[in-house]
Amino acid sequence: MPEIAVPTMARSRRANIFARMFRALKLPTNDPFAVAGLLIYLVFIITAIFADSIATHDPNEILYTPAYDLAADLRPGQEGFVMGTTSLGRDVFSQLVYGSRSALLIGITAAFMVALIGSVIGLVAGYFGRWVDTVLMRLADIAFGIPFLPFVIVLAAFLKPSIWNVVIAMALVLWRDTARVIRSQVLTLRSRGYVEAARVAGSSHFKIILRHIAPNILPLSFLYGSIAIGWAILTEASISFLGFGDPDSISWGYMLQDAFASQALAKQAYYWFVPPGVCIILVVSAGFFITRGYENLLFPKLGR
Amino acid sequence: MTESLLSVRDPLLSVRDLRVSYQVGRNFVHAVDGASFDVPKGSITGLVGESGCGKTTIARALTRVMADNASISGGQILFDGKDLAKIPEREMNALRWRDIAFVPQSAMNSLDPVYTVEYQLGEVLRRRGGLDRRQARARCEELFEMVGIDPGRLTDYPHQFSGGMRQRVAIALALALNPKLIIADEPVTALDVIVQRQILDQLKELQERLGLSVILVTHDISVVAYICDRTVVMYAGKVAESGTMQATLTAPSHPYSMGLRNAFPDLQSAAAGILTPIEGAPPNLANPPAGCRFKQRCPFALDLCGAEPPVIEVAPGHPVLCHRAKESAALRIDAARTETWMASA
Amino acid sequence: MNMMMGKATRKTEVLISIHEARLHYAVGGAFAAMRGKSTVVKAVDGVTFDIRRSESVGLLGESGCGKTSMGRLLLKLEDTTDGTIHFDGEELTKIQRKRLKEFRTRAQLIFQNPFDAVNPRFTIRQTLSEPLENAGIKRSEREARIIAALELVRLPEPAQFLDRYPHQLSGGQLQRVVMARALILQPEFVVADEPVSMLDVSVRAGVLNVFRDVRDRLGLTAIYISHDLALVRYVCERTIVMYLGRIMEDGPTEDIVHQPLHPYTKALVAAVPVPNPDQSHDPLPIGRGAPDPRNPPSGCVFRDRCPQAFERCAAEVPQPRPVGTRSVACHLF
Amino acid sequence: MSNFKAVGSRLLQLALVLWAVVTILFLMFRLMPGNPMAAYIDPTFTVEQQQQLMAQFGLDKPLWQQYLIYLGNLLQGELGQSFRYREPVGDRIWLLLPNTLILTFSSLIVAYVFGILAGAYLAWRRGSWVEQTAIPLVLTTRAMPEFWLGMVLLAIFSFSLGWFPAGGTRNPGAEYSGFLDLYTSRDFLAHLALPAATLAIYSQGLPLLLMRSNMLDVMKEDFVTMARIKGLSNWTVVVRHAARNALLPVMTSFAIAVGYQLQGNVVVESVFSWPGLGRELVNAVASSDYPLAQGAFLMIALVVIFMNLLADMLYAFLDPRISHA
Repeated sequence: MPEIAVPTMARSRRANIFARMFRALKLPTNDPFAVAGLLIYLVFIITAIFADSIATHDPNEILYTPAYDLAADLRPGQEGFVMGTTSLGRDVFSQLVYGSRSALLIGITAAFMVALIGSVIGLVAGYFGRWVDTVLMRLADIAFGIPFLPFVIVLAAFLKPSIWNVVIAMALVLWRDTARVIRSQVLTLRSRGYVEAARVAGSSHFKIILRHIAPNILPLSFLYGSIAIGWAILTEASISFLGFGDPDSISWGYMLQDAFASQALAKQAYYWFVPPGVCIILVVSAGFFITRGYENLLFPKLGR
Repeated sequence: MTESLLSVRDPLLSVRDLRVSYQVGRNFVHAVDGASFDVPKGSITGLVGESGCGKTTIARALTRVMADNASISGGQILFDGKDLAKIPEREMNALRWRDIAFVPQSAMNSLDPVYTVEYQLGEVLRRRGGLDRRQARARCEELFEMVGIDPGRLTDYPHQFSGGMRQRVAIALALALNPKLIIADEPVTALDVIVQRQILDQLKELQERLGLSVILVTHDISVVAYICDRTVVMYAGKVAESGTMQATLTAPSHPYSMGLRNAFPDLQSAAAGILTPIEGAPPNLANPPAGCRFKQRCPFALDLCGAEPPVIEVAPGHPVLCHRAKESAALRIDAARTETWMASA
Repeated sequence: MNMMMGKATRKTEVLISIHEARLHYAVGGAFAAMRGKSTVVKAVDGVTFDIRRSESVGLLGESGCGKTSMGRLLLKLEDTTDGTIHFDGEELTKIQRKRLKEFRTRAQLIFQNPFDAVNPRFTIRQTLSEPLENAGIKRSEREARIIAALELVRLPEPAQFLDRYPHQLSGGQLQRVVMARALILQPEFVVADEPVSMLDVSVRAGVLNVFRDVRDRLGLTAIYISHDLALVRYVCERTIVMYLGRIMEDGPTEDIVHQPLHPYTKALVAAVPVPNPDQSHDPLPIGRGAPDPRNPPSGCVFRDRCPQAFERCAAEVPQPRPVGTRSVACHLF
Repeated sequence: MSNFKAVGSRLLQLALVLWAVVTILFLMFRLMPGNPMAAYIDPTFTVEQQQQLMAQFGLDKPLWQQYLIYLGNLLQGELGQSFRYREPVGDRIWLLLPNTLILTFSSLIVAYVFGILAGAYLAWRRGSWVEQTAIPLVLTTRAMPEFWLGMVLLAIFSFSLGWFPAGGTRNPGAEYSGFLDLYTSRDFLAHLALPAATLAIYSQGLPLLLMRSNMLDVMKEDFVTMARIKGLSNWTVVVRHAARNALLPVMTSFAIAVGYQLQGNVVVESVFSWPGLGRELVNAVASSDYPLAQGAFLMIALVVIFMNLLADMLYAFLDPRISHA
């Protein structure tokens, strides 16, 4: 080996770890559904970032028609309101646009927390086994014994209303599913010869986890993360719908609660309560579609 | 076994130029690429070769139950006056198990875990053999006694049997409808040596008593030596040579078979000699080399081996796929020396 | 290359001493226990023997006999439930963290399945670098060490393999890489766990020959675990026959092959398939039935399959007794 | 001896989970902002009532003593007085539980029957256009907020078409002589239809996807291949061998699904004004009726925990590899 090549090798090795981590994520770009999912995310992310310029009105502002009447219960297109107005004279379209902000904010932070906590617990439990495993899995059993939505409701009622309640509740309870799956995956990985070989080669636990186990776990964490995004958005919507949401932030769940409480169903105001639902479905199913792309990679049987 | 039975004048099964390919992406891998051999009645034919040589593919092709991406792309399988490669699926299905039964490598995975063994035997006896419940029950007991298991265990589930017992169950299952041909795919590979020997003894005893015709797929030459009457040696999707077991093992005529003989440790020899490997690895079947497929590993390869090798009969009923088959007696002497094989590496 | 210099061969010195070693572990869940099945498997159950420096010992037995568990104990991949294992005078369960690192450079394992034993995401270079990194070998020296190790296992033109991934290698080549990894830190002691059982017959001999060669050149102390007496005979001068966690017979391999003493060894030797069609076969001197590691019989664990068993065999566990060159655990001796 | 130990350890585990959930509940309700007594005593209660409750729940004692008293009361089934209904929480819960269970089981049974059949069918027709369209559709139903689906069904079938009533369990003024009379009446079933349909549409995805992927797995098993080599009919192979094996984990998932459904009920019951545990929980929390909220939560948690245990046992019972070990 020539002398000069040594530093190059060192650098490439460091870059390699990141490259390998990234490659381990393997964005499933050859699955049409997964691509569709990623595109949906992209559209909503752009909408959330540029909400100020996309929205036509302030979502909280009570609007009036040019004739100075309250702009209440207007149908789409009437008086220039693209998607109509609410019973209190607020612009549905603008609410929808701003709603994407809280949805993504909650979805992504909650998913990150759930995937992170769940993966770490699963990793530690599965790798170290023995009493560590027993303790952590009993904790998971307990988390499985807590009914999630009632838990969020009670928490939301006692804490100050905030969109973060959902995130906290998810971090406290929903790590259980991820942890169990990651743990069983780690158990199979740990029995693989190359992990044992690393032990015989004198590698530390930390090194074994980082090099041989984590890269194999990453796609699975990501998969559970994308499912958790959906869960978070659905949970937030439910909580807001039940009236335990943050009244100061516009969310799709809040819109639905507003519509339901204002007799939108009886008024047949589909323009009001259908769009937020469709937005939720789009974002949540986008997560599922990406997930499916991963399943094709992880468990090829599901593929076509 | 009398000599007349071993001559392949009136074979039970004749495979002619059989081709089986797997579709992998847009490419085709020809796992079996023009295989021909005969299976005589009332004897055991060993189909022997290394992993990936196509022996299991052939075994499955004979039942025409193959992987989704596999298909018979040419050749004939002549059995009982029919060409199994061509007959319609319905006709083939009528033949399955009644005429051709199968003993799998792992009986554990091949028995349905949620049904008792009696149910699974009965299923075949009733649905395929047309027996009623009472007849099926009696036949189940008879079959269990035949393979040496206490009929009291019929109501057990597969996982309650030990590995060797499960393999006996698999043999009983294969015997259920008195088939003309039994294909056994590595039936003892997963077993420990003692149990392996017991199962082989059982198989041999049943074969002789019932006059069964068996194709035994294996990678283990010692299994062939112990139980088979004829041998078909496969290499890289082709039949390297076939003939009586005695001839192919004691006087191999294909360089590959000669090499295998040096690679096997023999416990019965007075001293542990030197084992000689065949260097290299079999070719990639997605893109096989032209001419002889063994030429890269063969110490006797000549320029002419780049051309498709001919099938030469070194003795009646002993075809060999090699350009130099006629020199086999001389090559055998060279092949016995370790240095011959070192040089080719 | 300093690697080629064998350690001083002091054949009489004991390197590893195993005394009454046991490895028991719990299996099955609540439901197995509810049905009265034992939940403890005695993988290794009171095993005593010594391994001298530069000795090659074959651990022979059927699946479930505890041979692999024994290997894991010797490498401290598992701790004994009871009993002691001394490696070069040091008790393995008491070995300290820092010393463990040193132990890992001295004792190595060659795996059964080469495709499982190397990380599929790693190149051959990365795979072979790992032990070097752990041993604190400078980066600049690693490449040379890797090449040397690959040459040692007779992988032709080793440089071309460095940046390949495992799936690009054949089984035989990969098994050589696995051997190179085990040998790269110049260990004194190697456990080979069925290293050729996953390989095709035509390439087995190559791997076995490399193993024999390297062992002799480096003066390695070796344990060769196998179910195949013919292979053990090819590699080892001494053989230990195990059955259900216990040692049945222990002695020079040739003696065991030509004149087995223990009834189990007799059956084993008789059952070994022979690639020679002219060989005559005697009926197996053994009863039907299979070992059940969860419910071994009382007394001698082999007695339920033994054609020569008598009352004493049920009552009393036979202790190993010296018989000529060997030690045999059987009431007949 | 060991049998006893094994069953004991499983029960111990159950007890641990129960205890932990109960304790979390205690802490949540005691650590809420404001007067700790607010958990059990409404200021509008009479002085005597207040004192009686103070004594019963030891509200004047230190927290750890309150905790012990709380545990003791729970063991006796004593959950306190509802502020709104002025009646024992336990009575209220027993009244509502049947409504919730009927809704849960009726919707889940429909969902599972449909999901299992459709899942098996889709596995069989793998790669066909039917499968290609159905899978994304199913995923979409899993992505719907249940309450929103309920709203849409209400708007269409109740407000627009007028086919079904908008909420509750019976028409105003209707009287029924007993349990069975009510639950088998046309009136009740009409009220049940929309909420049950909502939950069923949402829930069918789980058994469907699970059944399908299990089937695809099982179809690759050697014993299915062997069944084909035996010349058994396609129907026998697919139904008797593949589907029978694939069904095992799906059946187990039913018990777990009951637990999940109970949580989902919370919103759907609210949409349809269905007088069940979930809606009661929401109302109780909203109106600060803490004893009732705590009781409803506890009841839901009990069912969830019990169903998780049942899932374990069901699997062991259905799979001969475990039941005949």
